[in-house]
Amino acid sequence: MRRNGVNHGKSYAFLHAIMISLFFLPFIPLLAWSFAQQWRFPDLVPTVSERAWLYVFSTHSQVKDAIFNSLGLAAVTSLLSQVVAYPAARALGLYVKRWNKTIRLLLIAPILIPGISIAIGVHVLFLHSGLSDQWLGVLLSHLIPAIPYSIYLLYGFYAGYDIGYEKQFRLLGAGRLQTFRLVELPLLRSVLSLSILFSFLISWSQYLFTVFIGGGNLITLPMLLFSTLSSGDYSLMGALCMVFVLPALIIVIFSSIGVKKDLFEEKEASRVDPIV
Amino acid sequence: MRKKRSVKVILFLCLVSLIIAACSGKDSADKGKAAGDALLSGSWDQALAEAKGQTVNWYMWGGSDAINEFVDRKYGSVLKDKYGITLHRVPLSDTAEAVNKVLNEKQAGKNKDGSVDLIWINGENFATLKQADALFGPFATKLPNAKYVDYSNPAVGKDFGLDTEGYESVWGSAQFQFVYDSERMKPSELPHNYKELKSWAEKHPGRFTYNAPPDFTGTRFVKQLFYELSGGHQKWSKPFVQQEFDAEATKVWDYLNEVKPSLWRKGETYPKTIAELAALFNNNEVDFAFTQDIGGIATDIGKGKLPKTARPYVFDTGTIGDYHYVAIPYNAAHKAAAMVVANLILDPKLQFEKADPAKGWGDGIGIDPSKLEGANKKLYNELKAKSGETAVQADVLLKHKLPDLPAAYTPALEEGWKNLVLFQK
Amino acid sequence: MLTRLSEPFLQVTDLTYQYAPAKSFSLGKQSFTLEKGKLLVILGPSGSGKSTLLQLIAGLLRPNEGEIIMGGKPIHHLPPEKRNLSMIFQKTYLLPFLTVGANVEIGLKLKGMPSHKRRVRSEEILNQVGLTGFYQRPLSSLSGGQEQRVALARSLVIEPQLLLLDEPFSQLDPLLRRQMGSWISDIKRMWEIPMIMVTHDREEALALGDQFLILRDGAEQQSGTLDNIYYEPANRWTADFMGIDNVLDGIKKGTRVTTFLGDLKVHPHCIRVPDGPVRIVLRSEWLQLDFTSSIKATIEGCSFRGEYTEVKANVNGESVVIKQLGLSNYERGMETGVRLATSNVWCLPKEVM
Amino acid sequence: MFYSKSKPIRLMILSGMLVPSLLFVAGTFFAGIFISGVQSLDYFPLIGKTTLSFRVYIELFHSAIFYRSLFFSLGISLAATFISALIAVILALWLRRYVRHGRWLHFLLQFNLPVPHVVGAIAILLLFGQSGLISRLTYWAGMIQQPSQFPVLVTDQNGIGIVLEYVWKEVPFIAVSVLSILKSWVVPYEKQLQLLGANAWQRWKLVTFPFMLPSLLSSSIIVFAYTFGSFEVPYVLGSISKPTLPILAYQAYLNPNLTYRSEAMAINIVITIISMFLVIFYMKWGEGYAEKRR
Repeated sequence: MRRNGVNHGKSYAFLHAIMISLFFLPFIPLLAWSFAQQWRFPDLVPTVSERAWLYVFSTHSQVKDAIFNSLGLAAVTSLLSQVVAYPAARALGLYVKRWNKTIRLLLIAPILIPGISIAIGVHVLFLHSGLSDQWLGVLLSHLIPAIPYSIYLLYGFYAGYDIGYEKQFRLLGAGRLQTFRLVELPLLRSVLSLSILFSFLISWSQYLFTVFIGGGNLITLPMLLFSTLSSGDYSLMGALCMVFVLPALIIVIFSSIGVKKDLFEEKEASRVDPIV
Repeated sequence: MRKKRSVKVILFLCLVSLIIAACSGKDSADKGKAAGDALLSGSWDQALAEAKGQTVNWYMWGGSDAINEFVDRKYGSVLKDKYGITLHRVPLSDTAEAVNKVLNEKQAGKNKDGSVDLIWINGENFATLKQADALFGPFATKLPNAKYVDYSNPAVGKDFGLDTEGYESVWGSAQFQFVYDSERMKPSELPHNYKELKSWAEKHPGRFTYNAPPDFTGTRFVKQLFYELSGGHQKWSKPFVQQEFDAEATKVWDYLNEVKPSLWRKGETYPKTIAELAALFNNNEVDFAFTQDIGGIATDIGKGKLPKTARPYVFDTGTIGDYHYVAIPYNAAHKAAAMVVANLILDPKLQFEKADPAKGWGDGIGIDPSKLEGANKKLYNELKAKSGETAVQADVLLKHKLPDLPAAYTPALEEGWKNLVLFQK
Repeated sequence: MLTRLSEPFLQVTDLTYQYAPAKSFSLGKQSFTLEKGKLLVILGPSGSGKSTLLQLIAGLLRPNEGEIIMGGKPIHHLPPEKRNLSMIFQKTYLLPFLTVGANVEIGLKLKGMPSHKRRVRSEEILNQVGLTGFYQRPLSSLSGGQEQRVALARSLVIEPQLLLLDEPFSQLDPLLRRQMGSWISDIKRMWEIPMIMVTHDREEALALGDQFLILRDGAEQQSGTLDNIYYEPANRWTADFMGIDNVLDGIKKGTRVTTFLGDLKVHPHCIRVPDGPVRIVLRSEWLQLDFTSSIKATIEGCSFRGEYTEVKANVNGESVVIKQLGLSNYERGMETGVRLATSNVWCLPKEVM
Repeated sequence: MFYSKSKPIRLMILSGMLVPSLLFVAGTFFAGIFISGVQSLDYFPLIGKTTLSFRVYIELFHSAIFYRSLFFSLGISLAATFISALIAVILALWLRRYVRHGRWLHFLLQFNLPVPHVVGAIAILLLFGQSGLISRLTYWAGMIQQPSQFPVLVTDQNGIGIVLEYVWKEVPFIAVSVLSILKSWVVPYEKQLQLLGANAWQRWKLVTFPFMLPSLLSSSIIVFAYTFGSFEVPYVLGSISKPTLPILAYQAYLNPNLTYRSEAMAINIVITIISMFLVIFYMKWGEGYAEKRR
């Protein structure tokens, strides 16, 4: 470990260059296309037009509805999954000793089972129970990966949680609710917000479930993106992609300035993403 | 603490819920049918009154933003302002998805309040639904604007050889055309049948490809080849016979496999959609694209999806043209409103706007010009005069128009192509 | 609250607790009483059930049987927050996102006291624990000892009727530990709060306790005053646990007992022990090296322990441990003598060993 | 939480905490898989099939296309996981030197974690396609004259485009989880070893690698499971002549011909079984280590 190496400056800059090109480069064509009128092969720069963006914001397009649907679904999904996941995670992390691992395996399995297998099976199930094509059905289907994910994150917190804080506060005269509000919630905050954000993102980027269960009645942003994909309108695709990554962008910025503790820094780091 | 019992209880509850979930929901009620019958026998005004305030879920292929925009903007606002109907367009990447959905609902016994109100449909998808008894109707001739349509013309009254019997109402017409770039190629160099196309492709390796079936135009490209190699469309207007089909189809597979090494990417893969093909053409990766728009390609040129010098043309051996329709599923929740939409889109003025590349997307009209009178007639003549070099002359198109194959051939060709061309090493 | 003097402030009767069957441990019937202004120390090795007992009193565990009466009222059915007691844990459990002041006054806040009054009370109590002017400080600026004092202040500010301490200082270094011990003594004296403290540290226990309860595997071994447990171990295990180094064989006859150290007088409380072979327990500080003594000994080794020297000597073929104040250095094999510095010895019947 | 309650009541509360989520997962997820399983055995009462048979599986296990898709999917996942893990470890080792001034680097590293895969796939398409941005740059650099001369990197036969997207997306994920271990656990052990005279390689072999292995393993299992089952990425970036297993299931399920339905369900069950193994591996290795460490 050469903490004070002489050539730090150079390799540091090099590292920067690599990381920037690795992680930002792919967004350049997306952004450029969103402002393109025509962009044929050898041209490095497109003829500029704001047509795609005008369409995105026009009152006739479905984009606005899709954004609202996606936002609404994602918000309700992320809140509901906390409501269901919180008690389960707490029980598993603090109280349930016997069968703990088996129960966790059952609860966490939907994270690692591919969406396509779940979506097809659940679609048939919902067809039979009349939940398909319903807002409720789509919501439930989004909860299928979101709840296990939240349990997974929150369980991680409770497995390392010192319940002494709660005991101490009960003895200082706090009731159950007061203990929750004054002690548990503030300690849980960073993990909880991570769980809220990521279950939001799970729902936000969900395509298969929405398309199968919703059957097209409920149009969300990913559905628009896929149908634009087949229409070959790259400009609109670029604009929709930019709209689509916006929450992700906000979250990352929020996480790197807003929260005192880095969202990804601790143990939770290994518990983020790939479902999204 | 004793957890064992609680765990057992939990697992038991889960099992129960599983069984309940698996068994529930087979209730079927046939009340929807009665309401539909009333709609068919009642007057149009009654239908209009019932439709008011309803939302129509129109499932349609969403692969063209020009179409999407026209539907949302034009139909959407007229429906809202004039009839109080909200149009909800549901984009699909394949119409089969909507067909699937209706069949799924029928299987699950959801016989009313279905989610699909209207489908943009034709060919084998219509055949599938009609044969499954999953369509509402006959409603087409009940529409006031049906007076502009000539259902006695077999090209309109029959869809892929199957009698529509009023279970679908016409919307427009289309015909397959090739698109080339007049800057890259002189008209004299163009191939005019599949035989010439093959030798052209072999002379220009990597410069030709077609979008993969089951994408609509891709299938159509293969069907035309099938006609040419089997000696014409006349002998195929009868019901599907496997042996006869197989005997002739072999030639198609041979042709396509022989031309494969000369195709773009050596035929290892194909563009998935007609839009992808257009993008390849636009980037000068291939020299041909396809279009279906009778009114020409001006719309796509205007959007920058095709070069300004792109021109359409047809093979001397002819290309397949047909009508496309809208149909209402038997369990549609908003049949009245769906009928209003089906009627509205037949309105001559809107038909002409749709056919105008500047306003619509150059789709062929679905109504019969000879049935038009007065102002409408005049508008039609104006439209006819408009078409420039970005469109093939209407009489040329008509002269080279071939009927489509009966519906049963489509899956056979698509399956055959997948197994014997695509996956063939 | 006025209680009749004859009735003790805290009365615990027949308290039992059974953990889940998988764990074999259970706390047997426990009973004791505690007067106002006294400190009861519950001593025992880890796993002896002392923490369980404390948690039962605190209300963090629900007893299977038995009752707890505090100030004349039964409290064993109440949730912890209704028992009007306070507890200090090993860890301080101060909330890291609050200031010192906010941490201290949180109990008052829970009771609904207005904020200006809270502040006055908290500053007052911070003064008393020697943390004047810390009200606004962030928690991260505190040292370990200061944190422990903040925790103490937080528990005291709600004026509990009983203060429970669960190995409160075990995470501190020895010097701070001693200091905190004297804080506790002062508070007990000034506030007259009865306290129950759990510890496995003998020295701390003996320094602070007024009353003692020694537990082993969930069962009471001995209870009583300082004198009781210091001089009069109830059995061999307690003797070991209390750090009695020398256990010698002897033959008791009446008020005398014969050992290799000679013929000794039996402690008056031990007269009831039947005659015959017994064990003599002898604290190492009651033995002294003395050249002039008639009991001859040979030095086997010695080591200096900071304040005293622990000497091992051989007397008549048996090993004994002797504590000598100050630093002394004896050669191995040196011949010397041993003198007994007590007039009588405590003996235990052989079968209880 | 419920100190003053008696045992039966506590048991009830505890069940109440667990039952909603278990019921939900059982009622949706497991019920869905159950139905897939039943339908894959050719059980369709609605169209009159009420006998169970392994017909579909037998057909499936004799289909060359199925095997090709299966091995293609497994190959893509394996390649994506391995390359991502490798790059991530190198990146993490490199990054740990800059822990002190690493705020901006961390921001960069986290940037694409929450970006949806579809967007990544489209971006790769527009970047690495034969007429994509990079191809255009090489044209201007005079290296190629027309798009077909640019190497085929997307919708290719070997799934390079798909792997590229996965690597782009998963490298930061693995790197972040490895980095958190490298920063917190390893340093004192490495110093200890250095004092014992171990050189850089020995330190890596004896301390650094074993320490990061559990978190590397668990995040790699997650990556493998995700890449194996992902539908969106191969849908955008895959060649139509080389479908992955999920794409095959999707196409079969969407076929209006119901005979394909049971095929879709059977593929589904194959995917589920393979993934279930991954879940078990994860619980066994990934989590086990994490708990021991705690």
